[in-house]
This record gives sequence, structure tokens and C-alpha cells, in this order.
Amino acid sequence: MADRKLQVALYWGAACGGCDVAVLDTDAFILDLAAAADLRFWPIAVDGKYDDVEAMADGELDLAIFNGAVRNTENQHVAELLRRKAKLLVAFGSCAHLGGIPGLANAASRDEIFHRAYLANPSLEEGNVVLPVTEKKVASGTLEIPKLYRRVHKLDDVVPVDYYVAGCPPAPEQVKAVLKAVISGKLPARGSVVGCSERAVCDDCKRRKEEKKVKRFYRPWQVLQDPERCLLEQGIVCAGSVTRSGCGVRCPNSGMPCRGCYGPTAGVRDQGAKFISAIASIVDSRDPDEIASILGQIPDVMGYAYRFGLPAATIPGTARSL
Amino acid sequence: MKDDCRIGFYICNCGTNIAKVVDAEQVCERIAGLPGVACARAYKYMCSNPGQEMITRDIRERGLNRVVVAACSPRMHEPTFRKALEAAGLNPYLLEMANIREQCSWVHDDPRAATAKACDLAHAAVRRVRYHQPLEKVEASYAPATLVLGGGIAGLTVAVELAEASQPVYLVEREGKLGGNVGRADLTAPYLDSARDILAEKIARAEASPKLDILLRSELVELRGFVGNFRATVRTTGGPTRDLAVGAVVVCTGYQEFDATRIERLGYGRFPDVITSFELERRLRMGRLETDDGRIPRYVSIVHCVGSRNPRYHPYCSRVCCMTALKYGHEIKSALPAAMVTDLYVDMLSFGKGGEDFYRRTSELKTMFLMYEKGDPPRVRAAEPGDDCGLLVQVNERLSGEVIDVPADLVVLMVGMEARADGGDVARTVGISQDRQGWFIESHPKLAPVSTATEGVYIAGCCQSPKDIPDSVAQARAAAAMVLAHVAQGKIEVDARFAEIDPDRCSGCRMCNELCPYTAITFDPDERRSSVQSALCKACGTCVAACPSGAITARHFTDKQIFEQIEGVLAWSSSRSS
Amino acid sequence: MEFEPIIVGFLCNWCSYTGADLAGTARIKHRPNLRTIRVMCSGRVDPTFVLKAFAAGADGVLVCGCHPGDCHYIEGNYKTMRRMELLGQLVRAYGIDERRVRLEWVSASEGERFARLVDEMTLELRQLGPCKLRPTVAALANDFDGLSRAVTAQVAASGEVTHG
Amino acid sequence: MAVRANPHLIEELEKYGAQDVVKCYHCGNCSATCPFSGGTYLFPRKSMRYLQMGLESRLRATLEPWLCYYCGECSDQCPREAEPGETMMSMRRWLTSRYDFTGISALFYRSWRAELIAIVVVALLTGIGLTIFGLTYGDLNVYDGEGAFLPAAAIHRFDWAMAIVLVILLGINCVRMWWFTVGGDRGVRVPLREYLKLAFLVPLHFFTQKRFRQCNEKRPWAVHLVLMFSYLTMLILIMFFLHYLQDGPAINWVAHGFGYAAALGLVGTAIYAVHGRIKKTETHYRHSHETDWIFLGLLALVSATGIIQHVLHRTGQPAAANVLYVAHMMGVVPMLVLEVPFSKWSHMAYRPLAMYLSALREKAVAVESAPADKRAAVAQTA
Repeated sequence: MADRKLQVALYWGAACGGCDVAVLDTDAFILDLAAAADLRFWPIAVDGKYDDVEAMADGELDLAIFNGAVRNTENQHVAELLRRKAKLLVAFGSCAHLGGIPGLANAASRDEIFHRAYLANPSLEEGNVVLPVTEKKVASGTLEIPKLYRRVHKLDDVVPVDYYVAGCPPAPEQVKAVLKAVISGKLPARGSVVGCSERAVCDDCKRRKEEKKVKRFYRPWQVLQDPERCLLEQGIVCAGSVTRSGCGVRCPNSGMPCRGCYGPTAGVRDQGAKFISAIASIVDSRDPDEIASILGQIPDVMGYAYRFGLPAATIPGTARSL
Repeated sequence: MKDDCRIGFYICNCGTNIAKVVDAEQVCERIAGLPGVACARAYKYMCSNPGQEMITRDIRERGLNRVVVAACSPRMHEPTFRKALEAAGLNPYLLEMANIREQCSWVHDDPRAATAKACDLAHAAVRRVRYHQPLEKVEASYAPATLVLGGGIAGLTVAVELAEASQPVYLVEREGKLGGNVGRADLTAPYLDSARDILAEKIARAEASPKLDILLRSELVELRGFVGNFRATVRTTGGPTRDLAVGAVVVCTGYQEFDATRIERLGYGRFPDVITSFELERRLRMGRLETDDGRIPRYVSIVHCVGSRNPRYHPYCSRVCCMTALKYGHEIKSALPAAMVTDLYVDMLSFGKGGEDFYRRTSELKTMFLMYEKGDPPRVRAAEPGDDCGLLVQVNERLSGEVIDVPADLVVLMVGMEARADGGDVARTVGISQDRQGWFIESHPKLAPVSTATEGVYIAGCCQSPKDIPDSVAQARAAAAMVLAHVAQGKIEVDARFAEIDPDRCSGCRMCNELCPYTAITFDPDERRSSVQSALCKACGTCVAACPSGAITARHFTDKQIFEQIEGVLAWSSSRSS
Repeated sequence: MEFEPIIVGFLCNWCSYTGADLAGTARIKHRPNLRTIRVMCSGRVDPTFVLKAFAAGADGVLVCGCHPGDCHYIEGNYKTMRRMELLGQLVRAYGIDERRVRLEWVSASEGERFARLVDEMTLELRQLGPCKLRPTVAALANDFDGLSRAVTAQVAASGEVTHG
Repeated sequence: MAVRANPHLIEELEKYGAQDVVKCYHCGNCSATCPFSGGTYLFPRKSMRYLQMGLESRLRATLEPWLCYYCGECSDQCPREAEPGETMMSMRRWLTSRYDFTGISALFYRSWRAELIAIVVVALLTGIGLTIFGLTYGDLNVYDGEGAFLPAAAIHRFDWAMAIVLVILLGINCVRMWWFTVGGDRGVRVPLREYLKLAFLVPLHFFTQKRFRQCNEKRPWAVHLVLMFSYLTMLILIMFFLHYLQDGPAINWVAHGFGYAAALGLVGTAIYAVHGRIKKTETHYRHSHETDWIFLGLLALVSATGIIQHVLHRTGQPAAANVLYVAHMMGVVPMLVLEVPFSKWSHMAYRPLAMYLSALREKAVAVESAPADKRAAVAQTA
């Protein structure tokens, strides 16, 4: 391995670009990476075409890092392509791992999304309605754009994935740890979430934990928080307990509740359902009406429960989207 | 799925109980085709000896390592079939039952639908059993001392029985003297023995017993530990706070009387001559049966079911009031032969030994019995000038439909029993449950009437539900016998079903800590991990459902086992199965 | 043939399962649409179980526990009450009719009530029809054009469409 | 409006012969077995209940005891041996004392001594009066015709005077009975038309006792009918044809035939009843109130003296016949003056009247409870 540079490809599917920035956020390490690896394909940073990848031999790449969810035919095509060409495929970041923020689109139907984007968008100029079509014949032939799926998928819905890197985006230290592991060849068990704890954020959170009994829920800005005490115990809806640790407790340490981007711990099948079970358990009331009114203080339960992982949920989208 | 599973499937015909509706052969055929099923058989009575032997033989000869029996409710025969597995040397927890009798053949008529349902339930059981694990029971020692809460007739009986069997007993009584509510009564129905005599004998025995430690003016403030190994903290007013090591706790905290002022129309508190049964008992004990202003009453009216059998207050029957009221008929008539007694009742419940005879004897004293409608208690008002009585009790008589004014100089309210207002504190302290009326709940209403959901904690007397002295004493002696049986063994087995926390997965979030009703979960602040004390755990699984890290496993009710069951019941029947 | 819904029931061992058994011993006939899963306490019912049942094709889920205040485990059912409340909000967000998820209290003596409950829920689900959740891991649907036609037709009615 | 309970009511009824009322626990076996119980009149259970509840005013307003003929089925069937039949009997006595405005009835029923003294006093007064009258205006040795000791015409006038007094007394009591049961009850409105239409019930029941015949046991009815007709025959003979019996020597065989038959009936039924009450042969003979014995004693005395004086007269011993005649009258007068308005014999008026009043009540109740549309229809046709 030492005589041959690592052959690496990076790709973004349905993503915001934050994951690519996270790679760049490794500062000087990126230079080490460049020294150790040939970046054969990285649309955000390196010029290249799909044809170049297709031209590679199967398994020619040592590592393909895929960030973003699978939303359309193009995403799927590239996912399958990289799977074929790479020895290791890594689902990088919440979108590839669990569906991520784009996955919240599964709360709505494709028709609704389409209507919103092209017909009811407040930024549309009146009378100027432009609708995309997937194919258009022009003089030089037929033009195509990728087809949008009914719903958003996580990467392993489409192709087998070797490793997962959690986070939105993954913490730079974690990115380094993953790349170092690949470079050094010291790889954990296949299918694992790399560079993370097996426990929840609470394990690493330094806030004081006492009795969990909640009579009222707050948005972070509605209450003066005790910086030393568990946010949830103060009624601030924090997903730290249902979220795998590894981020360095970035949000709670800065006074914001955890939002769950690292996904559930290994023992939990459904992060959102667990969120519901845990949060509801600590409501301090026995009266049905009071319970309803306390729990009614949590806006958009689905958004809280599955902010980063609706496509990974037991039911991966609403009845409208499925 | 586990590849090494060899499952034996047995479906019981239960004579024709199951087979007349469920096509057992068809179920057998379909189950036989499932992966991991090594044999599938139908038999007429699986619970019979040949049925059990069939399982035992198959385990030995065919090397089965899992068993599914589709038969009656597991509440019926799970122990039977577990024994069959044990007989063949297989861990009893490798059994799963499908309830196709009580919840299928007995409640459905359509053979097609019932067979489909039986298939689904059996399928679920087969899928579940693949993930069963052999579980071992846990053993613990049993401390000989017993803590008895309450020094009424029940508590005294438990304490005396145990102490006279040479076992140490701590009898904790909140008041300054023993006797409880029985100590407030004059005579007892139906044999008219003196309550004082009954108590005096018990108290003398208690005080004479060297093994019995009577703690008056004392209360239990904390109970830690588990069956056989409790630590009880008892605080005595003006005395020391003691830490006692006890193996069992018997709760005999009794009842409180219904507050008659709550039923305004009865006039209690408004008319001095409207008194409660306990106030009458007091007058009878003092031998002064007279009205508030010292007159001899010519008419005495007794109102039954005050607070009892009334949907607005307590829906249940307090069980002793009818007999006590009849007793008053005797006592009043013998003290004042000229007085006329009227009983205003809802139903005359004179059950039990001697009860009906006592009713007959009272009615022969020319007691007037008027029946009123449940929920429509009589109305008491002052008599009009010229009446030969002080009060008038207006009753809607149910048998005749008449509205009747009954003359009265003294109105006696048979106040019902209710759970003590602070019963919830006791329940929380010792870890037992209360029903909607606040009575403590027994393990099984018929088969385990003095045990509770917390092993090692027993209930006796009126804290469980209203009862008379014989029943309280019988329950108390039953509780004493239960305790002695365990003390004799010196050790106990704790059920293998309990929750476990994987310390490698626990995040120390403390979400579960407050959820456990038995305080079986403790948090180690240094390790920042929670753990379950298995002997205390009752396996309800509430913490398992809540654990956000997925670190708690419910032994024998794991997530995986239940997921398999969910998929199993739906795999064949769901309209959209994949 | 009439639609026969499948209901997955989670019944607590001490009250509701015993109540269901009582319906059996008393031979109180009811609809055969329920598939029961026994749990020790309704407090064991993880919301995941309910979602899992829908994902696996159930048309309804019935969770039964002891009456509030009557729990064999003192207060397990209160936790169920809270979880089912919040789960109800999620289920609504999923677009699943709330009537498909029911939390009911059935005591060990309420065999009659249990039977009535099963019949009632079965009839209600019959009227609602099958639960419209597609299998979770369905083939990736690819009917962009169909969608395009639908929306195009809608816009065509307004008469101002340009194709970019 | 609430009804006042009288807790002493059972004790009071016991003075009228009620026994074991407290044993009743309202199972209703008595009402089930009674052939008369039904419709709006459910007894003896309801009356037993009124009694146990001390509802004096309700009990006073009830007609039900009069609808009972004491066949004894209820007492036989009672699982508590509460003797409802005897209680009904005692209620009839009590009701009689309520209807009686003089209070004499209550006195007699509660004290047999008082009744006996009254009888003796009336008997003595009668004896003395008739002896003085006879000795003053006639001759002890003459029985009939001119100078007779007790001439038929005089006795006749005496009888009529007595009858008028009795009718007035009984009439007042009957009016009181009507007022207690129908007239004074505001819940019951009986149209005058019905009063007229149903008036035939009084003579019908009086003469036929047809309701009594509906009892399962027919013998008591037959015995009672014989007694009643014997008595009636005798009454008619005495009131209208006394001289046929008394005058001689020619014998009017028609009158005598009736007379002998009636005498036979009276003696026979008296012997039957005395035997029954001594041996307790039938349920209704099981319990005997003092007034029952007094009544039977008088009946036996009157029958015996009547027959003997007639025999003496016909065998030509006028003096002895006259002495026995006085003795006979000493029985007859108290029997009529005291028994008819104040004691047992008053039921000959109350029973048929009760049939009439109960029928009236039933009519009134039927109007009350008829459906509204039907009532409207009735109004329209009217």
C-alpha cells in the first residue's frame, strides 16, 4: 500500500454541501490526504465527468465517500457506479447515513413538493410559470434531466454500504479519524458507524443530571437556562439521550439542545419512536388532559423525532409520500 | 434468525374445544413448512401426561431446542409445559405458547377465520421462540424477622402468630395504643361478643411474647431492598429512628370511616342527634344511650350504606354495616324495650355464618325495615311542633314507591369504610399498588389473596378491602403462614424475568430512574451508570420501552422477540404482506 | 367480499390479557380480526412496536392496559397514557387516521367489554378501509412523467405554462 | 307529599290478632298463590308491606283485606310462616274499627272482656225489658194470639226499630269506608255514571258470594253460603213473617219449611265452625280471635234457644216457650246490636261494598292510565 497512493472518490447526492466543507475543515490534514491519496473524483473540488468514473476498472477505487441522500435517478446511478468501482463505500454524514434534512421531504408527497417548488413558490414572478420536463427534443437530440423519486432514500436503501460516518456534518476530528483508519488499514467491523461512541450524547454531556420530571416544555429561547443542568430536565426538548455520541457534545455545550444528527445508538431501532417514548415517560402528570396539554407544547413532533432520519424510520415517510 | 434452531410445534385439540373451530391439521401443515421447525404435531390433549411426554420424548430423540405449544392461555398451562421442557433437560424459558383456545376457538364461530388466526398466532410464536434464551432463576437469603404495619386486629393477629412461632416481629403502630378500629366497637355481630374481650386476649398475648417488639407512635418512613432482604427505617415520635432488617412486610393499615358530612341531606353536623355508628358505639360502651340533650330516645332510625354502594361516593359495599346495624337493633331494644327502631337500607346483605339468622331475629324485634334507592339517601329534617319526635327522616321507599316520613329521636349513620387518605404514601413506600378506591391490590383475587405485586410484601385486613373481623383474622393468619413458609426455607428464588442494563450501552441519562415503581433501578454517580437490582424488578418493562440508549433488555420480552411476533402475526394475514 | 382488517393488539398480562381470556371462558363471541401480543405491562409497549405493526401491514393497533389507578405495576399504565398521547401526534403527522391506534383500559373482569371493543374497532376499521401505508422497502417508484402530467394538467387549466 | 310512618302499627295490629308480621320478607309467594291477587290489587304482599312500613293512612285506604276470603293458601305457602292470611283477617278487624265512628268496634276488638260485658249488659237489658213488657201487657202462659207474652206484632215493631238504628249505624260506617277508600282519595276520580252502572255489584256479591267461590277450596264458600242464606232466610222470616212462625195453632208450612231449613243451616254451620276451630281443621280455623268465639257462642246460643222455644211452643208449653223466647232474644239482640255494626257481622255490609268500591277504583284508575290519544278520542266522542 505504501508504494501505491490511495485511490479515493468523493461524491455528493441530495446534500447541502456541508459534508464536503467538513472534509475541507480538516485544515492542514487535507494536505496529508492529498499526499496519501489520489482524489480521482470529487465534483465539488475537482473537475471530472461520470464517464471518467465509468472508465475505471471495477474495484479500482480504494474508497468512495458518498455524502447526501438518494433523491433521484442520478443519485442512484452514481451510487451504483461508485459501489462497483470502489472497494469500500462509506455513507458520509446524516443524509447518506439516515436520509438527513432532505429526508424530511418524506413528510410531504412529491406532488406537494413539486407544486410548492414550481407553482406556489412565493419568489415566483406572477404569470411566469416554468415547469421542468424530463425529456426535451432539441435539434441536436434529446435532452434529459434526472427523474425525481417519490421519496428520499438513505444510501444503503440503494446499495450495500461498508461504513457509516454520522453527523450533520461529521465533526472534523471524526473525518480525520476515518481517513486515518482507511489509510492505515486498521478498519473496524464492516457495517459499523465509524469514529463514534456506542452510547448516547448524555454520556459525554457534562451537564448535571438529576430527577427527570417535566411539567412544561420550552423552546430554547423561551427560558433562561441553567448552564450546568441537563437541558431536558429544564423542559428544553433535547434529543441527546436518543442520539449516538461522537460529535463532542457540540450543541448542548453551546446552550442548544441536541437535535439528533448522529442517529440512534446501536441498540435502538427507531430514533423517533424512542424519542417519543423517552420524552413522554418523564412528563409529570397522571391526568389525560394535562398530559395532552403538556405534550402539546412540543411543536411538530415528527420534525423533532426524525429531523435527520425520517427515511431511516420504521415508517420512512408519511402516507402521502409512500 | 438463528440457524441452529430445532423447533418442536405442538397443537392441542383440547378434546373438541379447539378442534371444532380451528383446523389443527391445517395449522400443523403450515407451521411445519416454516424455517427451523423440526417437527409439528397435533394431539387431543397436550396438557395430559401423554401430551407432555410427547414433548419430552421429542426433545430427547429429535434434539429439539425450542418448543411452541398452541393450546389454551399461557396463564393456564405455561407452567405445565415448562415442566415438560425441564423434564427433558431443556431450559423452561425456551417455550412459547400460542393462545388459540380462550382467544380463538372459544370466541369465534367461523372455522376459516379462526384457523387463519390460529395460524398467525402460531407463526408469531415460532418466530418469537427462535430468539428465546435460556434463563436461570436467582437465589437469595431470607431474613427471619417480619415487619407488621398496623396494630389493629389484623396486624395483632399476624404479629402474635409469627411471634408465637418463635420468629422475631416488629409491630409498628402509629397511635399510642393497639386495637385499631375494633377497639372503638362495643359488641360484635352476630354473636354479640364484646370487642373489648376479643382484643384484650390478643394484646395480652402480644405483650407477653418475647419475640414481639411493639413500636407505638411509630411509622415506616423508608423500605429498601427486596424480598428476604428488606431494610426498613422506622421513626418513633419522641424516640429513636431505627433501621430494621426484615425478610417480609405485612401491611395491615386498615381503613378510615367515611366522612358523613359529605352527604349533606343526612344532616350530620347540623343536627346533634344525627350521629355516626362509631359515635353510637361509644355511647353504647359508656352505657348512655340517649339523645344529645339527655332524653331517652323513643324512635331510633338507622341509615345504612352511608358513603357505600353510592356511585357518587364509594361504589363498593363496606360489608360490615348491615350486620352492625342489625346488632344496634338488638342493643337498643335490650336497653330501651319501648324504643322503635327503623332500618333504612339499600339491600340487606346479611351473608355469612349466622348472618341470616341474625337478620331474622332482629326483624322479630319489630324493627321497621324501609328500603331506599342506591344513590338516593334519606333526608333528615327537624320535626314539626306537635310531633312526638325530634327529627323526621324522609325516605323514598323503593319497594312501595312511597315517600315516607319516619319519626326519629336519634339517627344513626352506618358510615362505610374507605381506604386511608394516606394509603398512597404507604403503597409507595412498600411498593404495592392501589385500586381506584385506594384499596391495596392483591396478586390474585382468588388464588393469591394476601400476596402483592412486590414479593415479600403481604396485605391483610381492611387495607385490602372492607371486611369483618373473622375475614381479617383469616387473612392475617394466611399472611403469617406465607411468611413462615419462606422463613422455614431460609432462601427464595427470584423470577428469571427481569430487566437488565448493559453497562456498556448505558449513557447515564437517568431517564429510567424515576420510572421504576419498585425503585429497582439505582444510579451510580461515580460510574455514571444505572443498574437494575434484579430481585426488586417485577419485569413490567416500562424502563425498557423508555431507555433512549437501548441499553435495557427485558429478559423474555426483548425488542427482538416482540418484533418477530409482530411480523409473525402479520406475515400471512396482512393484506399487503411483502 | 368485505374488507377484513387485521388489528395487532398489545395486551398487558394482568388485566387486559386476562380480560381477553375471560371473554373466552365466558364464550363471548367477537370478531376474529385481532392478533394479540402479550406484554407484562402496557408500559412495555415501545412506540416502535406500534409503528412496526403498521409497517408490517396492520390496519390498526390496539393497546390495552389496566385502568388508571389499577395497574398491577402501580403506575405503568400512566406512562403508556403519556406515550400514546405523543405517539398519537406522530401518527397524525404520518397521515394515519387516529382511529387506527387505540389505547383502552380493560380490567381482568371486563371480558364483555373487551369483546365489544374488538367488534367496535373491527367495524370502524372496515369503514376506514385498508391502512394506506405501502411496504416500507418498496421498489423505487419511477413515474416522474405521470406526476408531470398531473401537475401540468392542473396548470394548463390556468393557461399559462411555459416549458423551460 | 310524604306519608308519616307509624312504627307502632304492627303492635297495634297485633291487638287485632295479627301474628308474625315481622317474619315476612316480601318474597311474594303469597300474592303468587292467591287466586284473587292481580291487576291493581296485589295482596297480601302489599298490605303486609304497608303494615311493616307503618303506613297507617295507606293501610286505612286499602280495600284489599276485603277482597280476601281467607282460603289460607298464602299462609300455607309462606316460606317464613308469617301467616299472611291471618294478618289479612286482623286487618279486616282493624279496618272495621277504623270505619266505625263510635270507637266501640276498636274497644271490642282489642278487649274481649269489654265485648263480653257489653253483650251481657245488652242481654240483661233485653231480658229485663222484655220480661217487664210481657208481664205488663201479656200473660206468661200465653205464647200466641190474644194476651200473648211477647206478641209477634210487638216484637216486629221492636225488630224494625232496631233494624233502622242498625242500618243508620252501619250506613254511616259504610260512608266512612267509601270516604277512606275512594271518596277522600284525590288521586281517584270516579264519574257518577260509573257509580250507577256498577251499583248492581253490591246485591250481586251480597247474594252470590261469587268471588268466594273462586278460591281453590270450594268448601268454605259452600259453608259460608249456607250460613249466609240461613241467616238471611231467618232475617226475612223474622222481619216480615214472624207471625207465621209464632201464631198457631195452624202451621204455615211454607214459612216453617224455610224456618226449619234456615235453623238447620245455622246450627249445622255453627257446629262445623266450632269443630273446625277446636280441631284447627282448615288454615282459616288455625287462629281464633276472641271475637270469633264470641260470635260463634252467640250464634250457637241463638240457634239453640230459637229451636227450643219453637219446639216448646209447638208442643204446647207456652210458659216454658216464653221463657226460652226471652232467652233467645237476649242472644239475638246483642248479636244484632253489637255484632252487626261493631264486630264480625259488619262484614256482610263491608264485603259487597268493597267489591263495588274496588270496581269503582279500578274504573277510575283505568281512566287515569289510559293513553293520551285514547283519552282524547273519548273526549271527542263525548
